[in-house]
Amino acid sequence: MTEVDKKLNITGNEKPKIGVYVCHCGVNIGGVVSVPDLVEYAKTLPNVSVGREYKFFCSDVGQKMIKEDIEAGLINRVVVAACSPRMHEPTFRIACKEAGLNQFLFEMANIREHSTWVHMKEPEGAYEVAKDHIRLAIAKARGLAPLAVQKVSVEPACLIIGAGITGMNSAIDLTAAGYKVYLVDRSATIGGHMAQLDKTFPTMDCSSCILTPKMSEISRNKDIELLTYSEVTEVTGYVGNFEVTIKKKPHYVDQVKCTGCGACIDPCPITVGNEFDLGLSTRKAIYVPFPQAIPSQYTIDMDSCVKCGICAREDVCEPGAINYDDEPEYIHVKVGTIIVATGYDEYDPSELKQYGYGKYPNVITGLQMERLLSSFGPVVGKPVKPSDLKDPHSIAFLQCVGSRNFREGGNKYCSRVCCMYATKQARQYKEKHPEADIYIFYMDIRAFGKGYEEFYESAARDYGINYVRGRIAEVRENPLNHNIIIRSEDTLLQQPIEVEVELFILSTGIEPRADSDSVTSLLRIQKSADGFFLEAHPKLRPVDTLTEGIFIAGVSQGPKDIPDSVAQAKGAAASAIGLMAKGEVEIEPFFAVVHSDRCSGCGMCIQNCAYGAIEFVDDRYYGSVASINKALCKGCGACSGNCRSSAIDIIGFSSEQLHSMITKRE
Amino acid sequence: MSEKNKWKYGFFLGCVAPNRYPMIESSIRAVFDHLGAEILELEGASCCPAPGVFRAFHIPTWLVIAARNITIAEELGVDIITGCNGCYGTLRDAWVELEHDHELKKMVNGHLAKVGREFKGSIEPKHIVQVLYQDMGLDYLRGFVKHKFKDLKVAVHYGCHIIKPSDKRPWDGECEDPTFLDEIVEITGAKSINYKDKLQCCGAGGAVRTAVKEISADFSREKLENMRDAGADIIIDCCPFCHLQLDLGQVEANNLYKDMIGEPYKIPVIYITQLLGLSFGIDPNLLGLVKNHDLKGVSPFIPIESFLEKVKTQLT
Amino acid sequence: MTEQTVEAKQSESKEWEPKIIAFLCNWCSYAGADLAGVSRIQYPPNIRIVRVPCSGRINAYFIIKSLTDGWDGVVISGCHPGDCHYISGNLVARRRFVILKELLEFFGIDPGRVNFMWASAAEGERFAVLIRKATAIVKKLGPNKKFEKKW
Amino acid sequence: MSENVEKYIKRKVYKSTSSGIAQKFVDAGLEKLRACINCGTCTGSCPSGRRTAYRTRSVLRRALTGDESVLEDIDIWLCSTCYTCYERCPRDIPVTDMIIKLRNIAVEEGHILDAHFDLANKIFYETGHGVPANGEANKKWQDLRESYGLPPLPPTVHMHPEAVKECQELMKSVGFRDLLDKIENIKEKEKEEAEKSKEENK
Repeated sequence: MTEVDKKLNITGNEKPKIGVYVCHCGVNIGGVVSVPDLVEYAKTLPNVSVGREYKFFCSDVGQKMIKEDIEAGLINRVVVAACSPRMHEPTFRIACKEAGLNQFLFEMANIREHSTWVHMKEPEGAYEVAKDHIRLAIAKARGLAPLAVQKVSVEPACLIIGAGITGMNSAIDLTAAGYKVYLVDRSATIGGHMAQLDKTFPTMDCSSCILTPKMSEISRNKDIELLTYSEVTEVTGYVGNFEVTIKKKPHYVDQVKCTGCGACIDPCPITVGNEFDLGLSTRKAIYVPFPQAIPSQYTIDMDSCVKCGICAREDVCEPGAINYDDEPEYIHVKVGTIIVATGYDEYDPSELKQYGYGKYPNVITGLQMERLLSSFGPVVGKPVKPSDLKDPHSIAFLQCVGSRNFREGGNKYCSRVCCMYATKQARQYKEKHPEADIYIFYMDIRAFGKGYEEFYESAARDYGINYVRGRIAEVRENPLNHNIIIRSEDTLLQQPIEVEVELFILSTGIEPRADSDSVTSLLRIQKSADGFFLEAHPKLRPVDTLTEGIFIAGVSQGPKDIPDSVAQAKGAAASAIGLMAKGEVEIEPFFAVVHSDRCSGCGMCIQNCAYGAIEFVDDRYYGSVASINKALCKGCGACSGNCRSSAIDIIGFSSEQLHSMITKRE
Repeated sequence: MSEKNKWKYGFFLGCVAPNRYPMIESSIRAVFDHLGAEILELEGASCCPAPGVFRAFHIPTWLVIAARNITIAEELGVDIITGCNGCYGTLRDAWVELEHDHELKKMVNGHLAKVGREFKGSIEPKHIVQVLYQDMGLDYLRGFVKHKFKDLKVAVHYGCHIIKPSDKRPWDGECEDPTFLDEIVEITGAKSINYKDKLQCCGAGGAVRTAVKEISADFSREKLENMRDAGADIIIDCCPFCHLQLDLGQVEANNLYKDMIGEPYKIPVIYITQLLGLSFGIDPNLLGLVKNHDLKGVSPFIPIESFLEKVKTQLT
Repeated sequence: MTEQTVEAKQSESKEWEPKIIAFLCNWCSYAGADLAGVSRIQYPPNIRIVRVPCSGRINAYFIIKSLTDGWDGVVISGCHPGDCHYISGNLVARRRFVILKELLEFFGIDPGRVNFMWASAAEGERFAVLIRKATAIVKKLGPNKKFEKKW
Repeated sequence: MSENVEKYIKRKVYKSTSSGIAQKFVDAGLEKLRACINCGTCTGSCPSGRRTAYRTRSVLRRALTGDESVLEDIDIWLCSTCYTCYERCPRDIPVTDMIIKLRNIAVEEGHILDAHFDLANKIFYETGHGVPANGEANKKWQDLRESYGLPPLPPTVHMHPEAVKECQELMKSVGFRDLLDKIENIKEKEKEEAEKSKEENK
């Protein structure tokens, strides 16, 4: 018997001696309610042996106070009344453990998030709430029992959903640490949105030049299983042991036989808009998204293909790669961790009718301008007006299109990249056309990143780009020449102004993927109010989700530029590596247990269990009764909630504990 | 069920139509009768009250008097129709606000109780254009078209309060590019032309006309300029106050901005039901298109004879 | 001074305030309540929060016990349908509480005392709104005296 | 003091506050205005601002910062309430409603044009119509109605004197009569003072 085990036995049998520690949390709690009074109140409750207050119990000094009481044998249960357990429960559990107390003999009373912060203006009410939350926590603590930590092994592999710059960076870091990576992307190539960009701010290095080497690195890396044109269809299991089903969509072109020679392109009779160029160019029904795509094999877009059979002819496709009867393939993989890096959609400005997008040819979006500027874009890097394909002599940008917009259909948040990309695009155009007039209509220029303010300053000073503070009210087309006539206020002059330009660019913002709901329900992760994926803590756990083992990175978590996306990609990779490195993870031992003597064998719990963790077993004394498979049980309690004979209980949230909490009067 | 029973409305007259442009009132009556809609009188109705002036003076008064007007139709159990954007704005805004705000409704009903009335919210205030377009529908209207106009270029003026505030209007939030009035106009064969700043305000509303007439006249001057540039034969509107501003406003602009406008304006201003009625083959006398008096200084201030002359041959 | 007399004294000076017990699932609603706190969204101090792993954990008996023990109202809040961390626990709970509500009505308890709702981890504002609503409903119903021990 | 001192030296430092009119906005439930980012969409959309000195954004900004002088400014009466700004405001501020509320506050303080006051006091209150057709002065409009086959007066308050009374009763009940009386007093006082200073100047 170890020292700890000895202690466990003692505390398990002894009458509870509870220590209550009420935290001031600076002024967060102490500034609203009287902490000393709360301590005095706690001391009046049965089984409370020690009551203390301190500025910050989460600090070393605070933890030490608790540890000393445990070590002195004054207490065998710990209640900390402070912030949310989602914040500091792990901290105090470790403190208990270090002092030799079983870490599950600890309970928290949330008197900050659930009291002093939400009842700031009603301190009396806040005090009553805090009192009750302490009383409830003490009631629960009386019923705490020492538990042994459960450990499960971890599959040393990671699933990364989305192969843009974020997913790619995570993948590279994970393989560098020796882990297997399944890199899934639903499009026919990796590279994501960054592949569409021409140059990147503020350094003006060319996007392709820094992206393409990464892409080939990915394709060469033997530890990365690249699954493009594929979608994750099912995820089951839990941290360390996720079972993933991936659907490989049919390419209708044998990916092994196809050499990427491109002989099929010219003969193909079907021409459709090219999504990669946002409709500014066309592609055939058989295509690769762009010349540097990886993998470079072709795909047939069956929505447009008429199966004319030309590409399948031997004289067209010599290797005989075309297969119109291609079927989707489903593969199953097991991974220990998952990183979600599904990126974003560009805001669609069609609904903002006052800006004429979709109505006037010379109104385009920022991403379209990026394609126009791209050296492998539809006009090989020489932007033109769509109306007559001539160089525009004047361009206006409008910032915050769809962003910082509180109206229906708008996004409240700042998209964080538009100020800089507009400035970058304006500079790029000015480099080639110094004589052009360029206006950027803005509300605030947000140049917060490293080198951004300098970049902006130079755009105004060295390039002579006109920054006009005001949001364009409306535009109309000059019927004679398709020019765009802008009405706005110059808010710094406090004057309405009218400007005629030849090209009008809407600096459209970033939106969550339209189908991000399918990801949240697939992975049981959550979205924040803005529609992006929710991190476990906005400051301290920015790449974690509430589901252990699943991480988020890049723009799928919120608008970001490339450096921030990459930083987060590396952060998510490091977190995943950290989780997998020990080969096993601890999981909370909160399982269902069956009291066989009470079980009537009705089978209701079996029906309600979403994990198939319950089955009937024959008991020597009680006949056919329910039995829990601990490996499958997640401790949700759906079984217990429905058990008519109260035969199933949940360790850690036992019925007895909940009853004692409900009991209103002490 | 006969068509007459199907459509029954309380006709809210407002001020400008009955008291300054009676031809608008008579044309609405004639066209609705022709279309099989029964019109009931809202006896004792007052000013809506006007949203730009009285609402701007004292919102509670505006709300209470508007609610009173609505209760008159509630007693008859019919939806209100009005041919005026201003009245529509007041009645519909008040209706929406009272429907959504219980406290406000309680306040208003507290006052109304003193005169034995109660706002229930049981009926809906509608614009006649809304009735034509939504209750009846274009297909139904097309069935009545007898004469199709040829080569008639129409500058459609919507006015503001029929489309805005869009969250209180029945057009699915559309306020930057509405088409319903153009669609109605075009069933008559007339061509609704596009012109610069088509949706711009006529300048009459919001107490501006009473405050500084020159500013109002400058609004209409700009609109008229754009209409004339686009080659409009006539102006079609759906609001008596806009109608006044675009009709009398031409005279005012011709005087005030003589130097700016060159040739004086003389574009006939026709109310939507006058145009529809003509196309339906209704007697122009019933539509208030024929002058039967020798009064001086009365509407219309811009003669409409050129319009009648132009379409005369198409009416046979 | 016993708690009862304290309450009686308060009721003399102030309006009566209900006490509501709220069972919040760990993954969505408890986190949503945390977010309300972090965002400093204010709601009336009438609820006492009990964290449970999932709304499916809540046995009907807990609710009845809460009411017999003198809580004026009960709130159970879980993840939105389809978003349950445990796949379907909230749906199991929903089925259970539809039946329970009918049973409570049969007992003569106003169903308004038991409020079942959804709030995700991102919906701090919604959580506060729903709590305000539930508090208003229970407040209107007055003190829960149905099960007051008379002996 | 030299002329140039008076002409060029402007020592007044403006003190921004969030009380006063701003508080009245908030009391009216219009606190959304506080979230204004001063983007100028309202001013840029304004058909009145294109021809006058009326600047929607500036007017509201003055109100928000407690600059009471905005109430006396004719500018707030130059909005034609076309609601274009209301529709386009990216912060979902009901701009036009704000202007109307601002006018309400101005009227309460007695800042109302004579023409507007007479319209409310003499015409609307007395007849129930904003544009009446009754009485001898309006004879030609009655004749015009008849010429189009309509009765000389419409079946509105014009035909129902009891309805005019009812409207007046409501206007009294809701406080409009008191408001009009208050303004009348203010206007009379102003007139007296103006005449007094005129005489003094003589």
